[in-house]
Formats: sequence, structure tokens, C-alpha cells
Amino acid sequence: MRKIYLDHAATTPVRSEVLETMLPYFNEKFGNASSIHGFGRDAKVALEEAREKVAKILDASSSEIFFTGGGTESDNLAIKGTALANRKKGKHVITSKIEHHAILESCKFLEKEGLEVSYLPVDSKGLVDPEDLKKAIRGDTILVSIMYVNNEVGIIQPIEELCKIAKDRGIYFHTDAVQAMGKIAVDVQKLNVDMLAMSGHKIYGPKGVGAIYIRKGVRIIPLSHGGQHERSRRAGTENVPAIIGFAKALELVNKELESQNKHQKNLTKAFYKRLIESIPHMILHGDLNRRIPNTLNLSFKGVEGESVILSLDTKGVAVASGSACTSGTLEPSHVLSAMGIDPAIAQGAIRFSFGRDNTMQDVEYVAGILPEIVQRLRSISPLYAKKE
Amino acid sequence: MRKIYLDHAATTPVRSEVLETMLPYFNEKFGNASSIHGFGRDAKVALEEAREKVAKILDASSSEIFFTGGGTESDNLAIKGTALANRKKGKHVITSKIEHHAILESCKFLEKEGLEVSYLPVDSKGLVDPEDLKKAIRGDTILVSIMYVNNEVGIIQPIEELCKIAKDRGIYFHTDAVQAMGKIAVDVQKLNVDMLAMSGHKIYGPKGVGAIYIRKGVRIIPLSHGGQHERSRRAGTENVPAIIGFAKALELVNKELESQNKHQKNLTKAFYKRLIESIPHMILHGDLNRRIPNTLNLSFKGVEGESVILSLDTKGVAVASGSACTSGTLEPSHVLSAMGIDPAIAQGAIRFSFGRDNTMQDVEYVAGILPEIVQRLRSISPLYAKKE
Amino acid sequence: MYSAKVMEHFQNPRNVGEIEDADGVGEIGNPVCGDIMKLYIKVKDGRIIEAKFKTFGCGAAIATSSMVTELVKGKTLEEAKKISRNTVAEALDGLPPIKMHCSNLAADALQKAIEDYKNKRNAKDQK
Amino acid sequence: MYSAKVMEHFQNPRNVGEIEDADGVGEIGNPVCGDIMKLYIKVKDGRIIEAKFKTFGCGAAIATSSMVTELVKGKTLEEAKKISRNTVAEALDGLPPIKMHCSNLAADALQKAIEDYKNKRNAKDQK
Ligand SMILES: Cc1ncc(COP(=O)(O)O)c(C=O)c1O
Ligand SMILES: Cc1ncc(COP(=O)(O)O)c(C=O)c1O
Repeated sequence: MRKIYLDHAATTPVRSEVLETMLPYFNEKFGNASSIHGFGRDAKVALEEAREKVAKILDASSSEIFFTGGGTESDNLAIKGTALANRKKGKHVITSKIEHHAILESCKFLEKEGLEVSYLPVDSKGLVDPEDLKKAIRGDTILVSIMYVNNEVGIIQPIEELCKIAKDRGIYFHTDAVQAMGKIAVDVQKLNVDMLAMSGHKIYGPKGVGAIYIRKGVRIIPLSHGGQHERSRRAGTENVPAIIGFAKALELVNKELESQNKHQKNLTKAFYKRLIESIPHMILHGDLNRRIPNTLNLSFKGVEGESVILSLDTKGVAVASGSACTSGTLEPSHVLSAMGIDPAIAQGAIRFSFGRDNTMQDVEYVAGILPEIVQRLRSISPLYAKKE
Repeated sequence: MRKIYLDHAATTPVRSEVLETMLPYFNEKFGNASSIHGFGRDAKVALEEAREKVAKILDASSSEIFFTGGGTESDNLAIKGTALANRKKGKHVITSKIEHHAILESCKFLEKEGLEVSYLPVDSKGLVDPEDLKKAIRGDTILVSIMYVNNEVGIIQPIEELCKIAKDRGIYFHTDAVQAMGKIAVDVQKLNVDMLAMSGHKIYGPKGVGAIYIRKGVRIIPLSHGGQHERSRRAGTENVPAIIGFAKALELVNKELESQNKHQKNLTKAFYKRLIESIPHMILHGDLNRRIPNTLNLSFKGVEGESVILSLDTKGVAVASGSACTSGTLEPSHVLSAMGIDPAIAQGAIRFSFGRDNTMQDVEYVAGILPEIVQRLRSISPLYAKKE
Repeated sequence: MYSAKVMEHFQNPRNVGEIEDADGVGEIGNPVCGDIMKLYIKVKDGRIIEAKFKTFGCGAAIATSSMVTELVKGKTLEEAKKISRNTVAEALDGLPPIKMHCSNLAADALQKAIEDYKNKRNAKDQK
Repeated sequence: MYSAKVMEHFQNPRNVGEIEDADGVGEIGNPVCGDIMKLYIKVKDGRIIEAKFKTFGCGAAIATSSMVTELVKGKTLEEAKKISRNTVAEALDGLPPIKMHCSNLAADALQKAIEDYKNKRNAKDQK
């Protein structure tokens, strides 16, 4: 059966160029980067080269780049690491209602530890209003964290503007850029953020590795204590092959940013156009113009999401409902709820996220089979009258 | 130049059988294990098979095995996760002076958070005295953590006996088994421990992955908050290739435990014998009989450790001084200090750790060049008189 | 995730539809939870002779709906009353744990339909 | 980690040894820190005409010892006094940051040896 993967927001395959750069580090240059002998030095050199590569792409200094075990860990470090290190300065944190669970659950942990967290609303297009941020800031606010690109709907937040509001008041600003990397050219100086989280497996790099930019001078305590790896910000033997893979993936995805954005936007647009023509009562979530080019989040009135995913899956097509992470729960997406979407519509939301290997044929194929699937499920549904 | 790696306690190469099982999961079965489509289910199935494999080896239930980003993370989770989750029960933790930094620094963090930690001494052979543990236990002790095998000297602690003391009093017992795996057949039921930490890259598996056994019912909070991965004990997209590699590596190392222990013991014994015959004033650290078979920690009177490592390195031989993790500091090993070793001798300690690919020729080669190296360095040293 | 039987019923659900002159109707669920189920029965001489459903929901919700309409056909009301969530899940070779709780409403909808039938008959008898 | 020059001096240290009738001796360091260095000088007409060392320590400690004995040879005491830790590190094409602090004691040992020479001469003069 033909297999079409349209779930690149959940994870991406490791590119062959990336895997190739990683391979020697599994069993040839396998040394521990902390060892002083030749095996260790080879690993250390590669590790520091990777760090410089990442730093250069972000316009950071290499001493501001720290490798972690993934996006979730980077987010946890940013939120808990700074909030707990700055308890004396204040106890208030601001984030948004549409953050990834890595941010939201870290904030809930802080609340249990006695800190206070404000969750900013978003409008129906999925955007945080800078005025809301201004109003939420208190004298004891120590950290603001707003995601760059939302993983469910693909909406881009005005990070530069939001960041300025926080920084003008001397408050740390973190952004979860896991979904932004490879879609937006990220420059930490231009953004002026203090922290920025990334993940390998969303950019055709390996799983189990991420990075975080931490601006020089930011007070932060580590999540994992132990050896003095990563300048004592993240203990644990460095995952050299994965780190090298991460840097290579980021380099490639950045180099091809424009061409891939164009390619993926073409696919997305064509797909959307085909669906609009063939499926009535379809709803697009999020602002059409402020989104990354590869992601569409759609509901088909009267139809529940998982049943669409399963139906597409039996035809070899992989898509998601909301984020992969929330598939363990049955509640409607917290992101769509925050956008004010009716629960029955939110339960039907499907995320289509295109990738570099997708083609116009993929678009044709999926747009070809989807109307029938929706029609069949609507015929079973008590929420969709035939005449509508 | 011939290269001989004698630093398997720092890290090991990934075995080709392990790498082979991992490869398909980078770019064929690359799905996110939380996704419900076919790509996700393939990953999930492999993930759960890996979990069952590990559980079976340890005689645990698969719901008690949690994959992490490495040994350091497993240790951090065990120490901080249980101590912080049981603050209402008590605020006292007991560990030993010779633990890995992942444990010691986690304990220091707890001290900063207002908990109290007792650090048990060891005798000159490197062993914790069970009587000392009994005396250290207080009414508010919530956790005891003693490492199974020390990474610097290779000494094996009487874990079963130590664990019983804690468990009889209803206190959680964790053991850092990172250096025990593949050397000792570990059975969590026989040991009766509540938690046990493992790491992939010490057993010919990949870096950046570890696991922890957490007995059913243990109250613990996660280090990383976010999605509901690993039954909400460790958020973050599962590193499926690495996890599969970890399970495969553990399976192989366990299958070959006896034969490899015999092989590596032969090498170690022959090496030690050759050195005793050719180098005067050599000191072996730790009990000769209570150690894992592949590790020797030796000092050569009057000679500093790094200078030996560098000299061997220029001849292609990789060894370590103390643990790789402490190579960033200049203080003598905390382990050897705890064993009462004179600082000038401790500064000279060299760890030789053999592995499965080493041969008797390697032994011959290294034992052949080492006397000359020691002699040269002694001739430069103000701490070694010619006549000694 | 799902058993082959669940998938089979999801892809080819039996007895989809409405019964215009149904003797009993049971509706259950809400969109916040993710599933809404409407079950129709036709009763003759104390036996359920026809059952149909309409469901908005995940694979499990659709498959359990389909299965329940199959299980119930030809059963007396007494027998039908014994059909529980577990009966349905077992008939489908099991459901994922998370689905047992929220998307396994078909048996409840059936019970509601039977109740509705009884209420209607009582109302008729009293006239 | 180390520059080629450090490695070269570590592997082929110059001027290893003791000077039995040294005019000045400087000893510095302790085993807790990891390095112990003993530097001997011979002085003639206000110039250092010979320098030797013995060192217990890491590669950096041995290489800096060797380098300092090379740098100092033929220098007047005034010139030798200007030799600092940085002078030595630079002459070796740099040292790793962590080594700058603890294993870069050779210049200090030299200063101690010069001081020792001066003290001895003062003592002699006073006799
Ligand atoms: C916006 C966002 N933040 C954080 C994460 C977590 O990253 P990781 O999967 O590497 O733990 C993800 C993906 O799951 C994400 O989409
Ligand atoms: C005894 C011990 N515990 C913990 C660790 C940390 O494990 P990892 O390197 O996987 O972070 C190590 C190795 O560095 C170790 O030897």
C-alpha cells in the first residue's frame, strides 16, 4: 500500500545526510566527550563544532547553546530552571493558554511549589494580544514564556513584540521554538529573547536530542544535576551522535528554509483548495495568513477526529488530531478550546502537516479520498443532517 | 597507530548488532510513538517490546520500567523525584560518600531545598558498612541510595543486605546500577530494591538513553513535565531508536555475562600480574575480591595521573584517571579520598577498564609500554627518589 | 491499538441509521467527552427485533455502537438488559484501556433505549 | 585539549633534574591541588646561567616547568622577574582555561627561586 505521511508536526524521519554524519560516532568515534584521551577529544571536538554551528545559525555565542534530551526538557529547563533560580526576585510567571504541555505542566508544577502563573488567552485566530501581556505583568513577574509557533494549528505569535514588553520591564522571556525551527529564520538577537527551546526530531534530526539557547547572564538552575557537562547546566554524558545529528539537521533545514517553505506552501494551498471545492462545512482553525506554511488544522462538521485518522490510516495516510501528545486524553484540544471553538467542532479537528518529501501526487491522493471518508462518517453521525 | 581502548567504564562503542536493530527506526519506522496512525503504532509496538525485554531481564513488570535520557537522569529522577514527592513523610536522605556525581549533586540540591542528607563513609576497601547505615537511619528518613558498583574503583556493594535494612524500616531504597549492568545479573526481586538506574552507553548501547526500574507503588514526581509519555513519569517524545538499542544491548550483555566476565577477568588478571612484576611501588585501590572483573584502579607512587594518561594516549592507549566526569576538576577523586587514600597517591590513580573487544595482545602491549612511561615520569618527579 | 474486530466494525458498521417509528430511543454522551450516540430499538412481543444507531465519535465509539446493535437483535428485553460495557468490549476482542471508560457508551445507550421503551409503554397503558 | 607545543614539552621536557649546588630553589604546589614543582637556578653576574626542575603533575605542569627553564636561561634577574604565568602560557601557544589556574605554577616557582637566591645572598652579605 502507498504510504503518505502528513504528520510532520508530530515527528519527522531522520534525513539520510543527517544519519550519515551521525554514524561514525556510534562505534568509531564513540568516546566520552569528557575523557581526555584521543577517543574523548575526537568526541569533544565534534561536540563543540556542533555547538558552534547551532550558535551561528541563531546568531548566538556558542557558550549560550546547551544541548538537552529534547524539546520537552529544554522547555522544562527554561521554565523551572529560571523560576526556581529567581524565587527571591519574584514568584509570578506568565504564559499562554495554548502552550505545549511541556510548558503548561511545568507551570502547574510551579504552582504546586507556591508560585503563581497567569495563562494569557488567545483570540479566535489563535493570537496572544500584547495588551493582555502588558496587563498581566506584575511587580513580582520573573518570567514570560510564549510559544513561537503553536504545534496544533501552526499559528505564529508576534514574539518580537511580546518579548519587548517583558524585556522593557526586566523580565526574562522564553519562547518554545520547537515548531518554528526550519520554518522561520530564528535570530535570537533580533528577537531579543533570553531563552529559546528547540527539538531535533521536528527538523529531520534524531529523537532524544534538543537544545536551548540561554542568554549570557540568565540565572538558571539545572534540571539534572551531576557532572559538569554543558557548563553545569545539564549533567549527563553528552549524546554526541545525536547532537551532531541535531546540528546537521538544523543546518540543512535552515539552508533550505526558503525553498522548502515555498514547496510546502504550494502543497498546503493546493490541498486546501481541493478540499474546499469537494467538502462542504469544512472549518479552518487559526489565522490563514499568520501560520507556518506546512500545517492546516481542519474540522469537518459532524465528524469526530479519530474516526477520520483511522479511516485515512487504513488507506496508508498518516495525519493527527491535535497534538500527538494529547492523543492519550479524550478532552477536546486545549488550544482549540482557548480559541473559542465549539467542543463538537474541536473534537473533529485534524492536523495535516506536510513535509519535504511530500509531492503534489500526495496532495491529489489524499484530497481524492478524503471527501468520501467524511461523507461516510457523516452518514453515521447524529450531528450531521443530510440536507445541511 | 594501533589504538587500544581501556576506558569501558567511561563509555563503550555501540555494538554492530545494536546499531543494526536501531537503524530502521531513524527513517523507516520513524513515527512518534504517541501517534495513532500506522507509523506511530509501529513505533509504539517496538517501544513496548523493548520495555518488556528489559522488564524480563530484571524480573520486573513492564509497567515498572521507564526509559530516560541516561543514567544521570535516572539517578536524578530517583533521588529528587521520590524525596520531593514524600516531603510530608520526612526530610532525611541517606547515601554514601562514593556515589556518582549524579547522586551527590542531586542530594546537594535537596539540601538547598531544606532536606537533610547523610553521607555514609566507606572503609579502605571502598565498602559501606551496613552498621553505619543502621545508625544513620532516623525517624524521618525517606530514602536510601547506595550505588551497586562504583565507577572509579569497580567495587561491588552488599546491596541486598543494605536494602533489607532500609526496607525493614519502610524506607525506599534506590541503587545506581549503571556500572553493574552487564557485569552482575541484576534481579530486582532478589535485591528487593525500589528503584534501580541504568544507562545505555555503558553496555555497548547508545548514549542519551537510560532506564529506571520503579517498583509499583513508589511515590515519585517527574523531573520533566509535559505529555503523558512513560506513564507520566517522564515527559518527552520517546527516543524509540535509542530505546530499542538500549534493550538490545542489555539483552546481549546479559546473555554473554558469564563468558564476558571470564574473558575480561582473564585480561585484567594477566595485566595486573604483568604490572606487579615490572613496576615497583604500585598500589591497587579497592578490595581485590569484591570488584567487577574488568576494572583496575592503580596508582604508581610519585606519578600524577593525567601525565600517565597523556603518555599512554600518545601511544594510542585510552585510559582514565578517576571518572571521566571529574576530569573537569583538579581535586583528587572523592571516592579515593573517602577510602582514606593519601592525596598524592589519589592524584596518581589510573582506571583501566577492559571490554569485550580487548585481547591478550592488548594486555601485552600496554603492560609492555607502561613501565617505561612510569619510569620516565618518576625521573621528572620530586616525589620519587631514585633509590626507592 | 484496536483489535481487528474493532477495526472491522468501525469500517463496516452494522445497522447504521434511524428508526422513524422506534419503540425506544437512547441517547448518551456529549461532545466535550468526544462521543455522542443515538440508539433506536423496535420491540415486538418482548423481543428486540431491530436496532439502529447513529454515532459521532472515535473508532471505539462507532465499533461498540455497531456491536451492540448486533448483540441485541432478537434478544428479549430481559436478556438485553444484561448487556454491559464489558459484554460489548469482550465481543470486540477488547478495547484499549483509555477507551473502556469514555468511548464505550453503547451499552449505556441500549439501557437508555430500553428504559425509554418501558416509559413509553407505561404511558400508553395509563391512557 | 593541549597545544602541540605543550605536548612537545611534556614529551621532551628540557632541563629536568636538580642542581646540587643551586643558588636558588623555589618549591610550590601541593598534592591536593595535584601539582608539585621544584625549580633550581644557578646565577652568575646577575644572570641565570642554568635552571632545572622536578615536577609531579599533569601535562600542563610538566610543560610549563620545562618552558620556564628554557625562557629563563641567560636572562638577568630583572628580566627573569618579568616572566609571569601568562608569559609561560603564551610561549606554549596557550593552555586550557582550567589549567591556567592550578597547573600553571612554574612562573611562581621561578619567582620563589629568585627570592630564595636573593635571601641567601643577603644572608651571605650580612655575614
Ligand atoms: C511546540 C512544542 N513544544 C515542545 C515539544 C516537545 O518536544 P519533544 O518532543 O522533543 O520532547 C513539542 C513536540 O512534541 C512541540 O510541538
Ligand atoms: C555509576 C554511574 N552512575 C551514573 C552515571 C551517569 O550515567 P550517564 O553517563 O548515562 O548520564 C555514570 C556514568 O557516567 C556512572 O558511572
